[in-house]
Amino acid sequence: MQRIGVFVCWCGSNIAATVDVEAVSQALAKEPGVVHSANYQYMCSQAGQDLIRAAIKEHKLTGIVVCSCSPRMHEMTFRKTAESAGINPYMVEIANIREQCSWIHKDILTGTEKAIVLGRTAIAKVNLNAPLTAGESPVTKRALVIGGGIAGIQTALDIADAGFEVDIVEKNPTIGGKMAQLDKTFPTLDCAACILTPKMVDVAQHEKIRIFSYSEVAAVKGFVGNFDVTIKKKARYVREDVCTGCGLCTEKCPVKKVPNEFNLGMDTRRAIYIPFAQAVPKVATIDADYCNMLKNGKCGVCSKVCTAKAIDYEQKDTLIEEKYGAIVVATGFNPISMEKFDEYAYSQSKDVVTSLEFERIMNAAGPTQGKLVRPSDGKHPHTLVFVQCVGSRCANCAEKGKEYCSKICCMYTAKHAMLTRDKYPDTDVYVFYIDVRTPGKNFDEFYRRAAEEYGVHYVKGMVGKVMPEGDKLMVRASDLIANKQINIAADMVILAAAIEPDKSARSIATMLTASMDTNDFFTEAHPKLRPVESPTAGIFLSGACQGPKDIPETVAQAGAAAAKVIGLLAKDKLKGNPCVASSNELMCNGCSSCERVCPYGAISYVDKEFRGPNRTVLVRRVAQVNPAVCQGCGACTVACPSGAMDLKGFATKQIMAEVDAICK
Amino acid sequence: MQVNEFKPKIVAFCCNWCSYAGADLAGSNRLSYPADVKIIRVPCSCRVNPMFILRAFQRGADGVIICGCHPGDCHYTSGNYYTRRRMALLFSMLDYLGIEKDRMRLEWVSAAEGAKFATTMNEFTEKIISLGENKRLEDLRCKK
Amino acid sequence: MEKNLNNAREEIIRRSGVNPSKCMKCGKCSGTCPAYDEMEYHPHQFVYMVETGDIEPLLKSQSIYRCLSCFACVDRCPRGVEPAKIVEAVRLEVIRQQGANHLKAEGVAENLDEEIPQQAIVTAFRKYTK
Amino acid sequence: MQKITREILIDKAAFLLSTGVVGSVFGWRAGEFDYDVTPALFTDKTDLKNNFVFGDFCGANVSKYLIKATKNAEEKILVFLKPCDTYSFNQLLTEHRFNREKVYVVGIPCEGMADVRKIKEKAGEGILKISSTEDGVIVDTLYNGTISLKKEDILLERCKNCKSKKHVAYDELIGEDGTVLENDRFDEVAALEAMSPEERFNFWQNELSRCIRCNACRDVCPACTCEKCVFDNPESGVENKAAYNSFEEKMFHIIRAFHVAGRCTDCGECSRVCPQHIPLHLLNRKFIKDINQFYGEYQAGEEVGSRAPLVNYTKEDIEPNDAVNKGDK
Amino acid sequence: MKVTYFPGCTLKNKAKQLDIYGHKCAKALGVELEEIEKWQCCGGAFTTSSDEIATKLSSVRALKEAESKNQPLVSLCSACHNVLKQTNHAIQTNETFRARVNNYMADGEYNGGAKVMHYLELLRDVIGYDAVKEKVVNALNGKKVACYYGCLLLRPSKVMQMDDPENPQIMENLVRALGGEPILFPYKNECCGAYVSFENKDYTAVKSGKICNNATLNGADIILTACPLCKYNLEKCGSDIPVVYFTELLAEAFGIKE
Repeated sequence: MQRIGVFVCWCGSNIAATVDVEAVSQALAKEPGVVHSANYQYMCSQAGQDLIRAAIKEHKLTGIVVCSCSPRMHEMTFRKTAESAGINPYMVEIANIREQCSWIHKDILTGTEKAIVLGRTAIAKVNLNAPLTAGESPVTKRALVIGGGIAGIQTALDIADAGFEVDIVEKNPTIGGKMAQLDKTFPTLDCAACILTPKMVDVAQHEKIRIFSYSEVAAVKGFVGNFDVTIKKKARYVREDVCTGCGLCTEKCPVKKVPNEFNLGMDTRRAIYIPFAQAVPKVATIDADYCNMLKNGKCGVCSKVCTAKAIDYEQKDTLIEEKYGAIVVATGFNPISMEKFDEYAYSQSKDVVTSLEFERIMNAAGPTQGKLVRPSDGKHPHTLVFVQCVGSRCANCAEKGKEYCSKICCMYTAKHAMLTRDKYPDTDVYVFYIDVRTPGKNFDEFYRRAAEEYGVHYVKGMVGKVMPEGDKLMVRASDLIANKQINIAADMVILAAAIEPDKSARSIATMLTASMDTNDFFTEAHPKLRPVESPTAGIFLSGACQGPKDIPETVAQAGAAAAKVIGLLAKDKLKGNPCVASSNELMCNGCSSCERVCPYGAISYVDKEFRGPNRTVLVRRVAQVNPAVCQGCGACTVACPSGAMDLKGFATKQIMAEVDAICK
Repeated sequence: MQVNEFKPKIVAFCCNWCSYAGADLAGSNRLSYPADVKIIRVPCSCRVNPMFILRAFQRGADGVIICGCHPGDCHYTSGNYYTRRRMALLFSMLDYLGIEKDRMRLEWVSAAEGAKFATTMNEFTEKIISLGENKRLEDLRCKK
Repeated sequence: MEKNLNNAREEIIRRSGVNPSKCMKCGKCSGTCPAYDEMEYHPHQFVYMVETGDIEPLLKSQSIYRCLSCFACVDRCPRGVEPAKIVEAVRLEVIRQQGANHLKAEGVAENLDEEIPQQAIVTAFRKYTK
Repeated sequence: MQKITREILIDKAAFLLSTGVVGSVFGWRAGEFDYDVTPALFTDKTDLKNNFVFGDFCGANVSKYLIKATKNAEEKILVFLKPCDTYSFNQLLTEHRFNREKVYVVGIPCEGMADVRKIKEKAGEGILKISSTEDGVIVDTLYNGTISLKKEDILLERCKNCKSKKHVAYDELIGEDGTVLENDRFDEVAALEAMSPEERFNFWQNELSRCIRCNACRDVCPACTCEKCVFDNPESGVENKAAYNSFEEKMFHIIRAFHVAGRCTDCGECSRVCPQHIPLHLLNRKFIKDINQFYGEYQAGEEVGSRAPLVNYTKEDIEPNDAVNKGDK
Repeated sequence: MKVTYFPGCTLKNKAKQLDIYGHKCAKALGVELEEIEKWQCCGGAFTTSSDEIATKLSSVRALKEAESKNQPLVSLCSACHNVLKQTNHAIQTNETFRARVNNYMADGEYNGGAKVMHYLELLRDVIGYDAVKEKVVNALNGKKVACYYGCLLLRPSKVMQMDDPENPQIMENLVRALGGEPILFPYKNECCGAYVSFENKDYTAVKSGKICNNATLNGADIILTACPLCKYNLEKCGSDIPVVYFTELLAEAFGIKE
């Protein structure tokens, strides 16, 4: 029989105003197993906790029920309190009489009655609680970073600098990500390449960092501290260890008309290519979709010109198995497709471009060597119209676009408008906006400078339609301040396309069993207090895969994720969650139902010997749960017909007792 | 207030990650719902064994509601999908046995849907009150 | 037009099925409207004025007969507000009043020419009369 | 009715025993009366010759017995399986309940088994002898003389709606294999579904209140093979030995049906053995019907290793609230 | 195959060519347009207001007839198609509307079982443009065509679901199948001025003028349309670019135009 202590918290007046705490503690004192019942103003305070500790000692308590706020708030606190007084932390149950009672009921009679039932239910459960001890598992002191953009780069550097090995898996032939494609960065206007490429070199040269470029994560098994990851290294048909990156092959390759993805298809590259001059690793890659040698065996020019003998047409995809203790997701973002927004005539005119395309046009290493010209005819544009919020802030019912604000567009549009006016004072630049959102250090000042010093026309209103007519783009829009509809004959229209998580994120989330929101952004463990961790232990989030972010925020989050990873890898052993499933081998039929519903692969089977009647020995197939892998969802407990599978901390009998207590 | 006003007994199983948090949010926002609803916290809606539901009915519950994360959002990735199948079959079976089908319900309530939690509980309680006492399933001998 | 205008607001919202508070004031409806210049009040104003209950000017304005029901605003609204339905609901509020038909039967003949399709006539009647 | 005779089976068994292919035979043992047949293990040839029977009363599904029989068997066990038995056989293999290597399966055709209750209803008590004819049986009785009965009037309920004459598992077949049959086994369920909730409640109240909790249904069920049933296990929280109130028997039968949902092959043994004549198969069939409708056709035991619907899902599954309201407007 | 056909008033009157060639081309493609016996005017416009019932009943009757024959309900006129499709959608999605409509339906309820299809959709989705291509005898030889959709075929796009409402290709692909060359035509979904021409012809002339102008500027020889009112407005705006029904062009390519 348990000796239970009940502690009713007033939570100041939060509880006490609508629940008669004295009546509750008196009523609960009569429940079976209860030997002590008290109430106090703030149970979670030091004094409150001392009260509990003293009662444990004085009444030799074996179980604790705290009637207070949600267990999501202070369950941990009270468990620690109990532990410090010498009883098992899992002998504590919380009756949530604040969120579920005092805060939602106005009438003290109702509140008190319900609080008693909730307390009784917790007591019924504690009566059946058993001490639980968390298992321990070792930590592999290495980290994997998925994605080699600025987020991944920063996270990897920070982890590696702390002395842990890091591998970066990047699906493209080079690291660098979106930032490598940018021209200048707001609000300081320093060149993106100038600040990014030194970091890329740091990564390449860091003795603790390995880069798996042109590679993907193929499978993930295991759990926090002990992940087994399969990395697929795609065949690039060039031996990375031999290629010097001289680039001769990329000049001699006869296949010239391959759309250059680095410049968003605005110019072409060869079938063998190095994405850009500062690529890391600076190694050529053959595009199998275009290479004549790989397609029909006729060519071989690159192999002939390569003095390092790095070309290998026979190369195959290879699978690499690695072990990690932590995984950081840094899969980044992409602009959304403009397909559904053809009121802006993106598919009808080359002179309607997205902001990222504009970024390449403005970039000295871009398709126009940084000269602002129209993609259609190479002429210098005089009138430019920027449209904000294309596909951002769209209601669900509008059936296209994203509901969220993409966050970065206001600032990069201000940057584009400012740079255009700065370099080409003969231009007229219009920015159509719904709101200009500039909550960042020096952001609003930057935007105001664009308007005030550079003469960018900011118009409050949206563009309704863009119609190519002759060599002009007729832009029809509203000016809400003037209450006018305005028509502009523009030379170029630049669309601030909403951003969305990279398409690879969904499958990676599935492999990692990390949760995502409806927009495919990774969900954080807590939106405020644990923003760089996934709810799945051992998975961390860095950069725009968690939500739209600009570069400073991304770098900050990347560092934060690294700090969390370092904190994990610094430990030698991890304490697990003791509320895991366990199988009663005497009752297990070995039917495999539980194994089939387990999302973590935590259940395996062994043939075990049992003593039969008359000294015989029977061998039976029985389930065994790996407590380090089990996350304690309980799916197996219901799949099990014999009831052999039960969940510690949420045992069938405990829940039944709770049901009975409520229905009493 | 009528003396013999019907106070239903309603058991709500809430998954720890979404619906229980949704209930907390309803509380934080002071969104009231009837005191007849009592919540049992389970790690995941897939922990809810049909036996629990039947047990509740047997011991005099007038309604049982199970709340979990929205499909696709399960903290354990797939738990609620199993719940959905189990409950579809169980509810259909209870209906087949002639038990009022509105006495049991499954709702997906996310941690952000405090308002939905409160509305769901208000609606469900109203429904149960309109159905009246659970005579078909209640075991009288378990009463005091 | 002696009508309880507060009631008119509710009536317009109910009839149109539009929730004007979904509007985020981006002005795309008015940026897209082909009849903009003919209208005294523009699509976004219709939404805003109904939202704030400023109905009377709308009821008195010729703008309600200028909307072409082309639905461009409905299609392009990023918030799914459907301004054209608001305009129609306001127009119905007017033409459903006794003797308030915008088209009078006696005026019809002078608008007809040889080629005008029946479609134009029936649609105009549907739009302008009770 | 049955075209296969006990002699054919005894010859086959004797041959397999003498060639050492098998060490024992699982079949049916004759009882006091013709209709009183029990599944049994034969190790001795003489015993086999004298007491092995096969006929119209061998309805018992012998798959389940293999769990126990194979446990300490050194040699293979010969088992004669009717088509419906092979589904249970496969389902048990899916659940790793015994070792396939320890069993030698001879598939035997089945013409449908007789229900002695129906014979008794028609012929009365005092049955002396029941002999099989081409299309029925002839019953010699003490009080009513000799009565001839037609096959369709005396078939077991489950055989009237036989779902398959095809063997889904065997090492050897006697005779030609049959096919999966068109049947209307869900008609009764549909008829119940069409009733009002009150009518359904009254129907089941009437049926289930007769339950005496003898556990025959559970003990015979080839899906109920738990080492320890939850209803016998004090740890489960639902343990009880007898129906002691108006809900208990409902709870027992719902949970039993739920535990076998997706695993039940619809062999019909539960209803066959129920001493109170409760149509328990209607509970299992309801689950099967719902599963087919909600998640696509699924026949438990058709294939070894198939994933049962309750340990499976799709992202687009029907919502439970819709599932119960599907019949409503 | 047979489909149920709703002609509408204009096609029996001022837009006979649209109707006649529609029939002939369908026949050439092996489809019979089975005209609803007692069809009534669709009303010309779908009133979006939820409390308008009576004006939508004629459409509901047509829909019910098509449903009872288990055939798609096809029309040629954009306005009729728009009204029928929107009415059907309202029946399918709005329970109150459905209930109120059915109060008026003397011979049985209608619950939205019919499939409403524009003739163009019939060509694209049922017959297929490859089959259309096979019937071409007078290929259009690169004739430059501005495909004009107007509003009614496309919007509200959530309901109409014919094509991308901003850059539809259903007519363009038809023109391609007939050997013509569709031009880039950003005004293809601009409003021609619609029924306002009934009381204010100057206003519609401005709207239509811009459309014709854009077509001419982009090098079109003709403007193609499916709507009698659009045709009327475009022809009255003062531009001299020919405006033809798509069925006429189809008949021309099939060599069955008189």
